[in-house]
Amino acid sequence: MSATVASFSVEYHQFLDRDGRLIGDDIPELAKDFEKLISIYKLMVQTRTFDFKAIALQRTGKLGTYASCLGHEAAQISIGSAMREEDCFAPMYRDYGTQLYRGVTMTEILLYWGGDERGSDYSGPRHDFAWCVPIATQCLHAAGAAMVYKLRDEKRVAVTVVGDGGSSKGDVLEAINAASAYDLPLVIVIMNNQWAISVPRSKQNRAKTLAQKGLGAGLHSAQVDGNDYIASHLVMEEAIERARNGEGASVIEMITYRLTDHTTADDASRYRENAEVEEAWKSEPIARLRKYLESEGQWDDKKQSKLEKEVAEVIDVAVKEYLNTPSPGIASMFDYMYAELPHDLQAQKEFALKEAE
Amino acid sequence: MSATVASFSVEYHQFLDRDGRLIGDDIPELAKDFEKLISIYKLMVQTRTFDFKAIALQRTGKLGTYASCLGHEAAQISIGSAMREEDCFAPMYRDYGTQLYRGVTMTEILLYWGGDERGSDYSGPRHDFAWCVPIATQCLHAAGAAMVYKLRDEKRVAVTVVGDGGSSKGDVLEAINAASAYDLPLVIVIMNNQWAISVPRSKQNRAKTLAQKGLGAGLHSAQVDGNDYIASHLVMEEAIERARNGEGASVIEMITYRLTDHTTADDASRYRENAEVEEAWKSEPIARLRKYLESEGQWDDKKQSKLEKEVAEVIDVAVKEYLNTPSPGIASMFDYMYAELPHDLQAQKEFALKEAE
Amino acid sequence: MPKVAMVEALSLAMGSELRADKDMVIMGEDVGINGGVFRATSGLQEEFGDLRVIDTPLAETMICGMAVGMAAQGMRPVIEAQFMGFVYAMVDHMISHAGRMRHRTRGRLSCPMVLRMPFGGGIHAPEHHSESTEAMFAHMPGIRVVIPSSPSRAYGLLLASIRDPDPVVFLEPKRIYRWGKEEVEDDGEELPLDVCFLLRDGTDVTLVSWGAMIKETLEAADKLAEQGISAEVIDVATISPLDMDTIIESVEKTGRCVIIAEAARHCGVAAEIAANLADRGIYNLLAPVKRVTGYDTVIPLYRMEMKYLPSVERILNTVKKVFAVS
Amino acid sequence: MPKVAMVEALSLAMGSELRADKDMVIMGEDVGINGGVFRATSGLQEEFGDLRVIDTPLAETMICGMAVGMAAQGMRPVIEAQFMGFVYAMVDHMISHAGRMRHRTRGRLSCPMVLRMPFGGGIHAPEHHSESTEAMFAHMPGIRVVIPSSPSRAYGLLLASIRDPDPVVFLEPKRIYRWGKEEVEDDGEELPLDVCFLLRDGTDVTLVSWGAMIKETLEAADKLAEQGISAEVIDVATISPLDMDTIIESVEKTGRCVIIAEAARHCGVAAEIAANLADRGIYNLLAPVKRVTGYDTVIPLYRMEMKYLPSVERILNTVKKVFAVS
Ligand SMILES: Cc1ncc(C[n+]2csc(CCOP(=O)(O)OP(=O)(O)O)c2C)c(N)n1
Ligand SMILES: Cc1ncc(C[n+]2csc(CCOP(=O)(O)OP(=O)(O)O)c2C)c(N)n1
Ligand SMILES: [Mg+2]
Ligand SMILES: [Mg+2]
Repeated sequence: MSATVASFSVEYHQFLDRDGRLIGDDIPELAKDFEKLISIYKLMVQTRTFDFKAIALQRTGKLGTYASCLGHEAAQISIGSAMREEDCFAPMYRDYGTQLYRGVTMTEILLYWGGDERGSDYSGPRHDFAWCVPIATQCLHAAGAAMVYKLRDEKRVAVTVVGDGGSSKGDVLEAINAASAYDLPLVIVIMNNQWAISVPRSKQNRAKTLAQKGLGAGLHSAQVDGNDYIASHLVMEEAIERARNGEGASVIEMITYRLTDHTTADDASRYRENAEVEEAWKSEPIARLRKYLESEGQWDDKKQSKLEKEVAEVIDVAVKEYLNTPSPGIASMFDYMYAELPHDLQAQKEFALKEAE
Repeated sequence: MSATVASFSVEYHQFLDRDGRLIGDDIPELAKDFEKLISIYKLMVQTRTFDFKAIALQRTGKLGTYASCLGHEAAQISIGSAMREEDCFAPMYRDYGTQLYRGVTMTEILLYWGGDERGSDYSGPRHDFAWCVPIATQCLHAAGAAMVYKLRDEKRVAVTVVGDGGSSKGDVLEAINAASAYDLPLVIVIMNNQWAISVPRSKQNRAKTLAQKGLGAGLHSAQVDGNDYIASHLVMEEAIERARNGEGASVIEMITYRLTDHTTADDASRYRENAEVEEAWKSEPIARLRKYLESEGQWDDKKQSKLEKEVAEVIDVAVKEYLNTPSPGIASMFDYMYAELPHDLQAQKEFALKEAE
Repeated sequence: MPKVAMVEALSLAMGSELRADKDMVIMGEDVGINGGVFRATSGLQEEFGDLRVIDTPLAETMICGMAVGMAAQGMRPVIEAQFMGFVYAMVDHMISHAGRMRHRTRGRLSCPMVLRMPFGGGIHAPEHHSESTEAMFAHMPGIRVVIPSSPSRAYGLLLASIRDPDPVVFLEPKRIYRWGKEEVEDDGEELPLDVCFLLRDGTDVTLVSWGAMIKETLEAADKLAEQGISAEVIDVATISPLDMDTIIESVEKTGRCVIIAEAARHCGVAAEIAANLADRGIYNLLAPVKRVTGYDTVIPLYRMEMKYLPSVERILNTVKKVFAVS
Repeated sequence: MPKVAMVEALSLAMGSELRADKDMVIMGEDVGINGGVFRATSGLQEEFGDLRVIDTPLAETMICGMAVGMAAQGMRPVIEAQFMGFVYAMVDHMISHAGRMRHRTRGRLSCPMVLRMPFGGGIHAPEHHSESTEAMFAHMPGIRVVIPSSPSRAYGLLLASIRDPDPVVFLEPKRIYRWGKEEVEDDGEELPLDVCFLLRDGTDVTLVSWGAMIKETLEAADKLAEQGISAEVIDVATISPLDMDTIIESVEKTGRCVIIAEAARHCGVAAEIAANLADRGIYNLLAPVKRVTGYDTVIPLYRMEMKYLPSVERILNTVKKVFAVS
């Protein structure tokens, strides 16, 4: 005797095709909220312009290794725009779009990659987690944050992002399992940009989707075109509001593409075809949203020039602030290790200060 | 626009109901292979009798902490009987049924729990892994073994077992993912005996099945009544042959029940209701198979008495051999650390030997 | 006042702080209705409910990673690894996050959590249940490592650990969980997390130890007294930060030091103490600094484990050596 | 013969052994077409194919756990952690299985694997890319820990590590990956895994170090020579097992020892060396044994990291101290 005891499916969501045309019959309200879409578009342009600037700084020796977010702008900003300030964000290392939306400053981003811990002392939501380099570990921190909100009966949601590569790590899967076990207000975004440094998505596993990892623990799981801001925002909004209303955690796979090297220390031409990258450019999120706004008569070249000028100016201010930030000083190595410096570190601090004299 | 991009289901399999009656229309050949079923039944009885003996030895101070396999006999032996000798078994700590089938001796089991490493120097398949106490880690060793067979193009399969509790650990999920990524000849059995020490299955997560963890990486995933030897063997056989034939890895959830304390160091009455245990006894695997064999005219009380006598005798021999095994000796602490003892350990060994004089 | 064992004192401390601080929660495998496999959390779920004393899925990385997240969001998780042999899946989150959270964010976020676990051998336990790898944690910046050796020190040190604003690894010597009962007043008084405890005054040799080996060390000191040798006994108690001043002061007086530790010798905590003596204490030394430790082997299964663990005799033989040479 | 850098020497060694031993495979993140993020496996997948040089999913526990399983079934996996900061998810399998497989099964199964990784700071890398936690591995029984400090030692030690029948953690000082080029003959000759290397003869003070700090240590020795102080320089190379005989022999001659290590001080490998001197070497010491190490803090992000790492000046200042006191 055999009987089906459980069945599942994963849905894929998209509203804007790669040429910026609305597809499908059910046109969401957001597609007509041009004020919102324009402000999002502006942030997307700012994010990308900042990204180029950061790479330029690195190339001229003014910044350390930097992980670009080129191509991820829609996906990242959709996460920001679907969250509330009191929600908690646990980022990976290239989530500037989300972070800029939430209030982290460009200066802070530069400080971090410029080798200065003060970058992680965000002016953005003070409870958000810092950039997380050990892949996937942030997912469990987010689960912990969600646990706090649940235990305290606060209507807050924790949101975290992990890559297609990172989705293979046990931490993600344990976070998914914890979300199920404790019914946590948690949304785990798998940012599938097709590459984990030189390892393509297809080598992480042979499953059709990465979203289905959520099904393993019975979570709501969906896939979305991450280069379509409208679809991404709506899918994220739904997942976050489910979590907020006690309807459970979600795993959202956003399909996007890493349009440049993994970091400035990488050379992607060693391992992937130019043709693939060129093809991917045709789906990139900013042109797509611009085309849509233009087709709706909401955007034009003049507005674009004005925006570019404004953006260049704010970035300029941020870069100056970064470059003018004085050294953190020797004592800073010691002062934040503990709330109160233990005797052994006190002695080492004195030694270090004396040595520096 | 939304579209379904992937769908899945989990099937549950059972042939013998808890009263030993065949259910369903498709009666498998195995149900009529009485020679085989009787030999399996005998091993089930031996396994259980041995288990009781081990507990008695522990209670009288002749054995250390011991993890009973009471209630798991059908499930465990079905794994053994579906495997070939050249396949590789990576057990957890209570998998004696599988191991006895494969040739590990009762003396070896007693030596291990009697605090003697020589117990893990199996006479059974020499390539099988040792008992594994750090929960779930064995799943990755099995994945490694499967990788070797795949790389060497050998038609061998690695099989591993992990508990319902253990299925929450990242190692299992990474092994599932690896099996998918490399298309490994691997079968992961989740032995769902409803409890992880004091933690019930329901606290591991809220998913309907544990089998569906395999779906997360696109593996074949099924659930089976683990107290039904016939169903368990067939499900395992199918999964193992799939793996052997390059058709992919599987996750099999076997539903069973831990009928006694977690180990002799545990007291299950602290945390679970007697009524639940009594109910579980009604589904236990040995009485079930016996009833079936009896109903088919293949077994009777006389055969049972004879079996019990035989079994008592072989166990007696094993226990004597165990109790008469001399101390491994001081040198044994050092001699197996490395193929060749490094200078520092050589010095420590000499020190220890001198101290013992 | 009735005398209590260490494991009960730990339970008292956790109960006391659960009562005092609504942000404290306990999480771990079997910590709830079962009260932990050694009963250290016995009765706590009954008193405080399952939102304060929380059973977890079987996933150590999850437990530790979530605790980091919870601590950073303002709670005080006290998590348990069921045995030290199962803590290794927590190492990543301890070293990469718990010990770095405050430093990384310039104090914006912090990580006030406690990771408790029973450790050490000598209870005839199965494989992986007898580990002593405290050195691994002692080497991690940003983390305190605390080891009690009596019921009252267990009580006061655990309270201080829970209240400490930074992460603490709290190692419980399970071999003496039920040894050396004492009257322990449940008064909420904590003990300092940065000093050694002088357990016995002496003038001829300093014996330094921690955890369960304190038992054999005190016994050895008794035996030495019978032989006319006056041993000072120091319980290190907090192996990070390590209070070397007290140890060096003692060696200034005695001129001799033997360090007793259950862990494997190579790169263990005993080495750190000896290294400090080779530097700051060198002019006071009348004899080599000796270590009595476990061997650099896996701790064997229980038939041989007592041959692995330092015995009173091994300590006495070593002390004899530091007197032979002067 | 053209001169090669350490990272190229490593590549030569791996290529040589892949050629010689069909059981050897390389596994890790980006080790294939990308040749590893430092190019240590550059060209190997091209030569040996993707069944010998295997890219993995991004999952360190998986890589290590599978390697244990593969080694136990007769292959010789050489796995890579991309940086030491990402090795912690491998710790469980290393300590619980790799180091215990042979012991646990009385030699029935063994674990001939190598875990390679770049370690150490000083290359202006992001967070978690500058770790030096070799002490964690050195404390694990059953595991050898090897650290080269020149291209030729890298070649010979890596070959020996791959061929060794037991697990080896092979730590590559990435700061000197491309420093100190040498002629390295690709002759398949291995170096021993249990001896120190004497890099410079001296009579007045013994400088002991390993990994990238060898660079500053040798520079310091040059400077000391200018000041009329003759420093002997020892590269420990295999921190487990540790060849103390060579070090003690040197200190018998010089009477002074300074140990230089990049890692945090507390419970680091430098402590083990000093502890041995406090025991076996004590009667030869004319001065305190000093350690020059990183601080017991997180290694800071790159703006401050050179203030964290021991400098030539810090070494010289310390050596000055061991002469001031005699
Ligand atoms: C645990 C861990 N292992 C390895 C690395 C090195 N590393 C940094 S990014 C990266 C690839 C990540 O790929 P993915 O998860 O897809 O994220 P993406 O970079 O594409 O956004 C690797 C291997 C790391 N940071 N952490
Ligand atoms: C990594 C790890 N954590 C904790 C333990 C302690 N422990 C031993 S058995 C067990 C419960 C296991 O439950 P399950 O996986 O369901 O297997 P079962 O014992 O029921 O067969 C626990 C927590 C362990 N051995 N390993
Ligand atoms: Mg990616
Ligand atoms: Mg179970």
